[in-house]
Amino acid sequence: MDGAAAAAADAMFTVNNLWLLVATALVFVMHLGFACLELGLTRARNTVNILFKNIAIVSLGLLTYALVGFSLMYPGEEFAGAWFGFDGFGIGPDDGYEPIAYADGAYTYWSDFIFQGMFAATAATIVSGAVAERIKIESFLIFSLVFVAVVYPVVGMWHWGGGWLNTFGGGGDNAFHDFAGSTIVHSVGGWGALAGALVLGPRLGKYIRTAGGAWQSKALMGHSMPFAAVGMFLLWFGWFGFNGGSVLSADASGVSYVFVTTALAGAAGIAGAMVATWTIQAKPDLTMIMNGALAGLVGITAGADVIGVPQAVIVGAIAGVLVVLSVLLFDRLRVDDPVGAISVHLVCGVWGTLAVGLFAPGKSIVAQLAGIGATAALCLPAALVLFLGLKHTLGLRVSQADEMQGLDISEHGMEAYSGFQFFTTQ
Amino acid sequence: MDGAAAAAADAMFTVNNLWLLVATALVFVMHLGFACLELGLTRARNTVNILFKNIAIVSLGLLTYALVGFSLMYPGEEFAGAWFGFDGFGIGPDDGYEPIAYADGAYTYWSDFIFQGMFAATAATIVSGAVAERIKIESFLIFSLVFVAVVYPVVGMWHWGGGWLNTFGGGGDNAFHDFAGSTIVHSVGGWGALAGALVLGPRLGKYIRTAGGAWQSKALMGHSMPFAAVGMFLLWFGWFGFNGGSVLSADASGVSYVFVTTALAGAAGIAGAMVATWTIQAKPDLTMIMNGALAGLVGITAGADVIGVPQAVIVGAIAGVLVVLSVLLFDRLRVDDPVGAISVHLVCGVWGTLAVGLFAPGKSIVAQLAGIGATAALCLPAALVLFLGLKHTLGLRVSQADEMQGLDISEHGMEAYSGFQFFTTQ
Amino acid sequence: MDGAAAAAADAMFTVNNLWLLVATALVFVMHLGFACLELGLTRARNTVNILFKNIAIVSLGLLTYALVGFSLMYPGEEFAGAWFGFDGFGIGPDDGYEPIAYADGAYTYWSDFIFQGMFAATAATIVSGAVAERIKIESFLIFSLVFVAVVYPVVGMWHWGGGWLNTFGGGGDNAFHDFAGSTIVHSVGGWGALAGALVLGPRLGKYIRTAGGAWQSKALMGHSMPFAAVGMFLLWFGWFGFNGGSVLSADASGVSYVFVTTALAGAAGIAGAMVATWTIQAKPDLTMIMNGALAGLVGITAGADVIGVPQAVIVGAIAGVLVVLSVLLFDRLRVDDPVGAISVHLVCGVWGTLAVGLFAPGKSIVAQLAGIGATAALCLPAALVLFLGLKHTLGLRVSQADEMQGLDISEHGMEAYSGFQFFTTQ
Amino acid sequence: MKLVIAYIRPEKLTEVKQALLREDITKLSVTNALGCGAEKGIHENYRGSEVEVDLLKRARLEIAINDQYLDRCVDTIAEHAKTSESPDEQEQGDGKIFVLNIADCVRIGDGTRGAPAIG
Amino acid sequence: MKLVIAYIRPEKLTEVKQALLREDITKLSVTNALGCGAEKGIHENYRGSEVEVDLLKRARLEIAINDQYLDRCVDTIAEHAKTSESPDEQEQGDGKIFVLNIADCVRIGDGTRGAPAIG
Amino acid sequence: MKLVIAYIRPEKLTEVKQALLREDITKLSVTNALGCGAEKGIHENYRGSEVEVDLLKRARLEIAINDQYLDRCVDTIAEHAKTSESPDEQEQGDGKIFVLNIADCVRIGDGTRGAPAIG
Ligand SMILES: Nc1ncnc2c1ncn2[C@@H]1O[C@H](COP(=O)(O)OP(=O)(O)O)[C@@H](O)[C@H]1O
Ligand SMILES: Nc1ncnc2c1ncn2[C@@H]1O[C@H](COP(=O)(O)OP(=O)(O)O)[C@@H](O)[C@H]1O
Ligand SMILES: Nc1ncnc2c1ncn2[C@@H]1O[C@H](COP(=O)(O)OP(=O)(O)O)[C@@H](O)[C@H]1O
Repeated sequence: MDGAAAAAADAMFTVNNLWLLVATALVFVMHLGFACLELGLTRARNTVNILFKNIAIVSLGLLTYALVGFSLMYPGEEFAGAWFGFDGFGIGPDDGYEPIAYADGAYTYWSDFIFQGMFAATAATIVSGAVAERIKIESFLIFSLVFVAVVYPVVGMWHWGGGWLNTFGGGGDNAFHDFAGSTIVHSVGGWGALAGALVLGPRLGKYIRTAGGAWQSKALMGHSMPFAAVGMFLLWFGWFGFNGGSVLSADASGVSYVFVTTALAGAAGIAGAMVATWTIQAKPDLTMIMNGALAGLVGITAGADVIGVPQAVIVGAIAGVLVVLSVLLFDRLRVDDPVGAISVHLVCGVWGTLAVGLFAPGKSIVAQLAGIGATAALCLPAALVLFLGLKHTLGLRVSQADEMQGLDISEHGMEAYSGFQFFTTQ
Repeated sequence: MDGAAAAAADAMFTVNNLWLLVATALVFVMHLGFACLELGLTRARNTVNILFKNIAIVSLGLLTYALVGFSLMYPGEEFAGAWFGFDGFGIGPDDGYEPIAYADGAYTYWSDFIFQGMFAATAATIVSGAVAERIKIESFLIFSLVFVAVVYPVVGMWHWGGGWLNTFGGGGDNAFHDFAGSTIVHSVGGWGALAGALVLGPRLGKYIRTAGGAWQSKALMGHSMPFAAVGMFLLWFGWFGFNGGSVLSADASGVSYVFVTTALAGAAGIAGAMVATWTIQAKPDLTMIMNGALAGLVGITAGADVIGVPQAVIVGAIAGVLVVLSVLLFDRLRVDDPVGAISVHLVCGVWGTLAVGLFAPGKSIVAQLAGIGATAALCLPAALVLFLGLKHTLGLRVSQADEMQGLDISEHGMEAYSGFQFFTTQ
Repeated sequence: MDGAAAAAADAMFTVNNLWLLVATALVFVMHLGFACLELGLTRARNTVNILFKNIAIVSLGLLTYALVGFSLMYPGEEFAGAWFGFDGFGIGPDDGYEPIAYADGAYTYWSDFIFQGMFAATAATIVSGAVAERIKIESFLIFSLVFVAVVYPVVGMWHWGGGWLNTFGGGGDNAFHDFAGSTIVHSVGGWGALAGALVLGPRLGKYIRTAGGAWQSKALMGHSMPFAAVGMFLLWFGWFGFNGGSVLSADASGVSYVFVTTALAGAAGIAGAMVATWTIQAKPDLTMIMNGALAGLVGITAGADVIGVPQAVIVGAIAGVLVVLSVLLFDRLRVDDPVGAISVHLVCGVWGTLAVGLFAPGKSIVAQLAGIGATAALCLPAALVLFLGLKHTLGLRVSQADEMQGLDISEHGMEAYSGFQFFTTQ
Repeated sequence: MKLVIAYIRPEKLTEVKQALLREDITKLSVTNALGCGAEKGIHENYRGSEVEVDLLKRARLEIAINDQYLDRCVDTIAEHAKTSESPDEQEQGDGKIFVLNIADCVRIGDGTRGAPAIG
Repeated sequence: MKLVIAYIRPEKLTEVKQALLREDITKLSVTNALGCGAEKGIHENYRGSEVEVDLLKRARLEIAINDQYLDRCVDTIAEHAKTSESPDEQEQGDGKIFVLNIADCVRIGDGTRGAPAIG
Repeated sequence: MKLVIAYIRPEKLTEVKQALLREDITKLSVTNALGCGAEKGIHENYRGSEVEVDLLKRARLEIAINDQYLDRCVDTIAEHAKTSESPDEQEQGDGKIFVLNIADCVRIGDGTRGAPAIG
C-alpha cells in the first residue's frame, strides 16, 4: 500500500473510531436518562435512593467490566461457538497490538472496551426501575455487581462474543440476529427486573383487598413528570449512539439507515401508545406515551439494520400498543413495576427480537426463538437465585416503617427536596 | 480514479455524513429543550399537557415528514424555481441510488431525510409555546399535523428545495439567503404562534381591566426557572447541530466558522438582553436573558455562514435587545404569549433574515424582503384558517373551569408533581 | 503531494477538526452541568440568582475571550517561554491563513478559538459555586469578567500558550505536564473559589457558636438532588469533550485511550467516595458520591493521556476519598463552600497534577510542583485583590435581610418555583 | 373578637379576597389544605390504576375580626365562594365557614392588645 | 359544635381517615405541618454536618363536629394514630388532639347555618 | 388551656423557637401560610408585568399551652418576632398573635387528657 492509500485508510480508521467514541458518550447519557425516568415515575421520598443506585451502577458497571466483564464477553477466537469463555482479569491489548489492525480499521482496542463497557451497566439499570421504592441499597448493589460482572457478559458472549448463538444453524442468516441488543441487553435486564419484582412483591399500599375480597390496584403516582420526560428524551438521544454505534463503524449507509429506522420506530411507538392509551384509559396518559417511545426503540433495536422502513414503523407501533397492554396486564397480575421496566425492556425486547424473524428477509425465526429462550433460561433463574439468596442473608426489602417513611431518610438520612412541602402520605 | 483516491473520497464521504448524523442527534435534543423551556415558563398545573404536546409533536413530525413532508420539501430538480412540488408518498431512494453520489459525497439519502425530518417538527413546537395553558389537546395535535405535514415543507421547498426563492433575481447573490432557517424554520413557526395567540386570546386573568378602564397585565409566573434554563441550554446545544449541520458537510472551515458566529451571537444575545432588562425593568429578569440567548441564536441562523464575526456579535446583541422590547410590546398589545415564542422566533427570525441583507457582503435585501413577505403571506393566513376552522368545529380552547383547574387534570386526569403542594390559585 | 494524497490529508483534516467541534459542543454542555449542580446543592430561594450567574458567565466568557482572552493565551511563537504575551484585540486568522496548515491539519483557526473559548468560562463558573447564596450579582459579574478575561488566559499561556511552564527544565519530559487542565483550568478556578469563600465568609446560620463556645456546623441542605445529579452527569458527559478534545485531533489511539482513563477515573472516584462516606458518615451521602465522580474526573484531567489504566483507577479512587475528607475538613475550618468547589477543583486539581509526576513514566515531579505553585502564586492573590477591591467599593455581599429573604427576590424580584410551597426558613 | 375559618375552592380565592377588600376586610391568612367532604373526587387515572382523589385541594382562610364586622365577613365569603347560581346544583364542594371565639390578640409590631390589634 | 384539631404522623393519615369513615365522620380537612414535640428528631447527615431536624413532619387534621359525635371522633383518632401497642414505647411523637368550641358554622353551598351545616 | 396562634415572618422562626425553648415551651407546630396584612407586598417583576405579591409568606405557629404559661408565651413571641427596635418603623408586617380557648386535649401516645396532656 502506498502512502496515499495508507493515509486514506488512516483517515477512514480515524472517522470510524471517532464515531464509536461519540456513540460511547451518547450511551453514557442514557444512564442519566434512566435515572431521571425512574425518579420521575416514583414518589418524592425515594429520590435520593434512586439517584444513589443509578450513580453507583455506572461506577460498578465500568469497573467490573474492566476487571472481568470485557474478558468474559469477548474471550477471543478460541471460544468461537462456545457457551462460556474467559480471557483473564483486567484490560489492555495483546502483545503486538496495532490499532488499525485490531478491528480491520474500524476502531481501537480502547474504543472497543469503552463502548462495550458503557452498554454493560445498562442491564442493571433496567432492573433498578422495577425494584424501586422498596429494595435495600446494599442488596441492590450486590445484585447489580454480580449481574453486570457475570450474567450480562456471559449472555453477550453467546452472540456478540462469537459464541454459540452466533454460529447457530451454521451461522449466517440462520444464526441469531440481535443488532444492538433487544435480547442481549434489554431482555437480559428485563428478566432481572421481572425476578426482582416477583421476589420483592409490590410496594406497600399498591394492591389493596377490597371488602368483597377482590384486589384493587392503587395508583402510586410518580412525583415529577418533567424529570420523567427528560429521562425519556435523553434515553432516545442516547439511543442514536446505542443503535448507531452498534454498526461498529461510521459506514455512511449503515449508520444513516439505522438512524432512520430507530427514529421512526420511536415515533411510531409514541403513536401506537397514544392510540392505545386514549382508547383504553379514556384520557391520554403521558406516562404511557413515554413508555411507548422507549418501547418502539427497544423493539427496533434487534433489527434496526435489516428491517425495512415501513416495517420499522410497524414494529414500533406494535411495541407502543404492546407496552400499554403489558403495563395494564402486569398490574392485573399484581406484579408491581413502578416504571414499566418489564413491559418496556422485556416484553418489547422479546417482540423486537421476534420481529427480526418476521420482517427481515431471510432471517430465521428459529434462531430468534433460540436466543430468546436461552437468555430467559439463564437470566431469570440466575436473577431469582441472586435475589432469593440476598433475601435470606442480608435481607432484600426495607422494613415497613422505612418504606412508609421513604428510603431517602431511612437509607441515606437525606431529603431530595429539602424545604419543599409535599404530602408524605401519598 | 484509482484505489487510493477512491478510498480518500470514501473517507471524506464518511466524515461528512457522520457530521450530519451527529447534528441530527443534536437537533433531536432541541425538542427536549423546547419542552423544558415551555414548561418552566408556564404554571405547574399545565405541565403534563405541555409534555404531552411536545412528545406527540416529535412523533407526528417524523411520521408525517416520512409520509409527505420530505417529498413536498425536496420534490426534485424538475420543480426548480417552482412554488410547489410533490414527489409521491413515502420515502426511499430512487432506483440506482448510489450513496456517495447522492449529494456529491456529502451525505446519504437517509441522512438527508433524518436531518431534515428532525427540523420539521420544530416549526410546530414553536407554536406550542405561544398557545400553552389554554388550547385543547386534540385541536392542537390536528393543527400541528397539518402545519408540519404541509405548510412547513411548502415554504421550505421555496428555498432549500430549489424553489422560486432559490432562483430569485436570477439566483446567486441575488437570491434569497437563509442559511439554517431564520425564516424557513423560525418565522414559519413564529407566524403560527402569532395566529394561535390571536385566535385563542389571552389566558384567563392575564389582562385585567382596572376600575379606571385601563388594561393591566398580570404576571402569570412560570413555575420552574431551573427547567426553563435547562431548556435554553439544551436548545443552544442543539443549535450547534442545527446551524453546524446546515453546512451539509463536515467542511472544516465552514462548520468551524458557523460554530463561532453561532456561539458569539448567542452570547451577545444574552448580553444585549441583560442590558435591556436591567435598564428597563430595574431588576435583571432571568427569563429575559434566556430569551436573549435564543434571540441571538435565531438572529444569526440566517447568516451564520456569511456574516463577519464582529457583525455576528452585533446581530446577536440587537436580537437580545429586540426580544426584550418585543416581549414588552406584545404584552402591551395584549397578545398573550407565555414563553415569548413570537418575539424570539418571529421577530428575531425576521431580524436575522434582514441582517443578511444588511451585513453580508453582496447579499440582496430585496430577496430577503421577498422571502420574509412570502413566508408571512402563506403562513399567517394558513395558520389563521386552521385555527379558526378548529375553533368552529372541535373547539380550540378548553372551558373556563378546565383552564382554572389546569389542563393536567382536565385533559389528562393526571398531575405533574403528585404529592407536592403548590398554590393552585396562582 | 498528488491528488489522492491531498484528498486523504483533507479527509483526515476534516475528521480531526470535526472532533474538536463536537468536543466544543460537549464542553458547552458543562455550563449547564455546573448550573444544575450548583442550584441543586443550594437552597430554593437562591435559584434564579444562580441561573442568572451561570448564564451570564457563558456570555461574558465567550465575548471577552474573543476580545482579549484568546490573544493573551495564545500570543504566538514570539512569546515562547515567556510569562506574558498579547497578540492584539479581537480574533481572526493572520494574513495568508490556510486552514489545513494552521495546526498541521488538526483543526482550523476558528475551531481553535471556539474550543478554547468554551473552556475559558469554566474557570469563573467554578468560583460561582463557592460564593453562592450570598454574593452580590454585580460584583460577581465584574469579578468573573476580569478573572476570565485576564487571569485565566495568562496562566493558560504559561503552559498551553507555549510559555515558561512549557519550556521548564528544557522542555520535553522535564516540562510541566497538564494534559487538559487539572491545574490550568480547575485549580485556577479553585483558587478563585477559595479566595471568594474566604473573603465573603460563611452563609448566615452555617456556623453557630454553641453555649460552650465551640463552633457547630449546621447543614444548609441543597434543595434538589435530581438537579444536582443532572449536573453531575452532564459534567461527566461534557468531560468526554473536555479531555477527549484536548488530544487536539481525532487520533484514534489518543482519543480512545483518554476516554478510557477518564471514564474509569470517574467511576473510581464514585467508588472511593462511596467507601469514604459510608465509613465516615455512617449513611451513604448522595452528594458525596456526586462530588466523588467529579473529583475523579478532575484528578485524571492532568494525566489522562500518559497515566496507565490501573493507575488511572487509583488516581480516581484517591481523588474520591480525598474529596470527602476535604469537604469535611473545610467545613471544620469554617470555610463555607456550598457545593464543594474548592475540594473538587482545587484539591483534586492539585492531586491530579501531582499524580502525573508520581505515576506517569518519566514525568518530573519538580515541574508539576512548579506549575502548581506558580498558579497558586498568581491566582490566589489576584482573586483576593479582586474580591477585596469589590468589597470595599461596590460591596461584595448582600445585606443580612436580603440573604435571609433569598437572592431571588432581593436581587431579581422573581421566584424560581412560583406557586410551590417551601419552607423559606430553611 | 372572632376567628373565621373558611375552606373554599382554590380558584375562588382571588374573587373572595377582592370582595372582602371592598368590605374593608384587608387582613387575612391563607394556607393550602386538602379537604374531604361531600363532593366526589376528581377522576384521575395513572397507568391504568384509578387514583382515589378523596382529598381535594382547598384554600383555608383564617380571618380574625371584631364582632361588628363578623356578619359582613361571613356573608361576603359565603356569597363569593359559591360556584353556581342555581340552588339545586350548588350544594357540594363549595366549602364551609367556621367561627370561633378569640380570647386575646396582640399586634407584634407595636404591642397593641385586644380588639384594636385585630385590624 | 366543636373543632377537633389533631396532629398525627403523616403515615397514619390513611388509617385514621378510614377509621373515621367507619364512624360516619366523613368531613375533614388536612394540612401539612412541622411539629416540635417530645420526640427526638430523625438523625440526618448532609455533607458531614448534622441536620437538626427538630421539626418533624406532621399531618394536621381539622374536623368540625357536632357535640354528640365528639367523643367518638376523639377516641377514634386517638386509637388509630397510635403506633405501638406496648404502653412504655408509645409515649412519644404519636401526636396530640385539641378540642375547641365553634361559635357558628355556614355551609357555603346552600347557606345553611349552625349545627346542621357541620356535617 | 389556651391555643396560641401566631403569624410571624418566616425568617424569624428560628429565633422565636429558640426563645420559647429557653422559657421551657418546647412543643409547637408550624405551617406555611400566605398573609395579607398592612405591609405592602414585595415588588416583583416578571417579563415586564408587575407581580401583585399581596400575599406574603408567613410562618403560622400553633402552641397549645396551660394558662399559667400563657403570658410568658405570648410575650416571648411578641418580643422575638419584632424586626426593629425603633418604635416608628416596626409597625408593619411583623405579625399577629391570637389566643383561643381550648376545651379539651388528648395526648395520643398514652391517652392522657386535659391540662396534663398539653405539655
Ligand atoms: N366538618 C368539617 N370539618 C372540617 N372540614 C370540613 C368540614 N366540612 C367541610 N369541610 C371542608 O370544606 C370543604 C368543602 O366541603 P364539602 O363537604 O364539599 O361542602 P358541602 O358540605 O357544602 O358539601 C371540604 O373539602 C373540607 O375541606
Ligand atoms: N402543646 C402543643 N402545641 C402545639 N402542638 C403540639 C403540642 N404538643 C404536641 N404538638 C404537636 O403534636 C406533635 C406530636 O407531639 P409529641 O410531643 O411528639 O407527642 P407527645 O406529647 O405524645 O410526646 C408535635 O410534633 C406537634 O406538632
Ligand atoms: N386580622 C387578621 N386575620 C388573619 N390574619 C392576620 C390578621 N392580621 C394579621 N394577620 C396575619 O399576620 C401577618 C402580619 O400582619 P400585618 O398586618 O402585616 O401586621 P401589622 O398588623 O402589625 O401591620 C399577615 O400577613 C397575616 O398573615
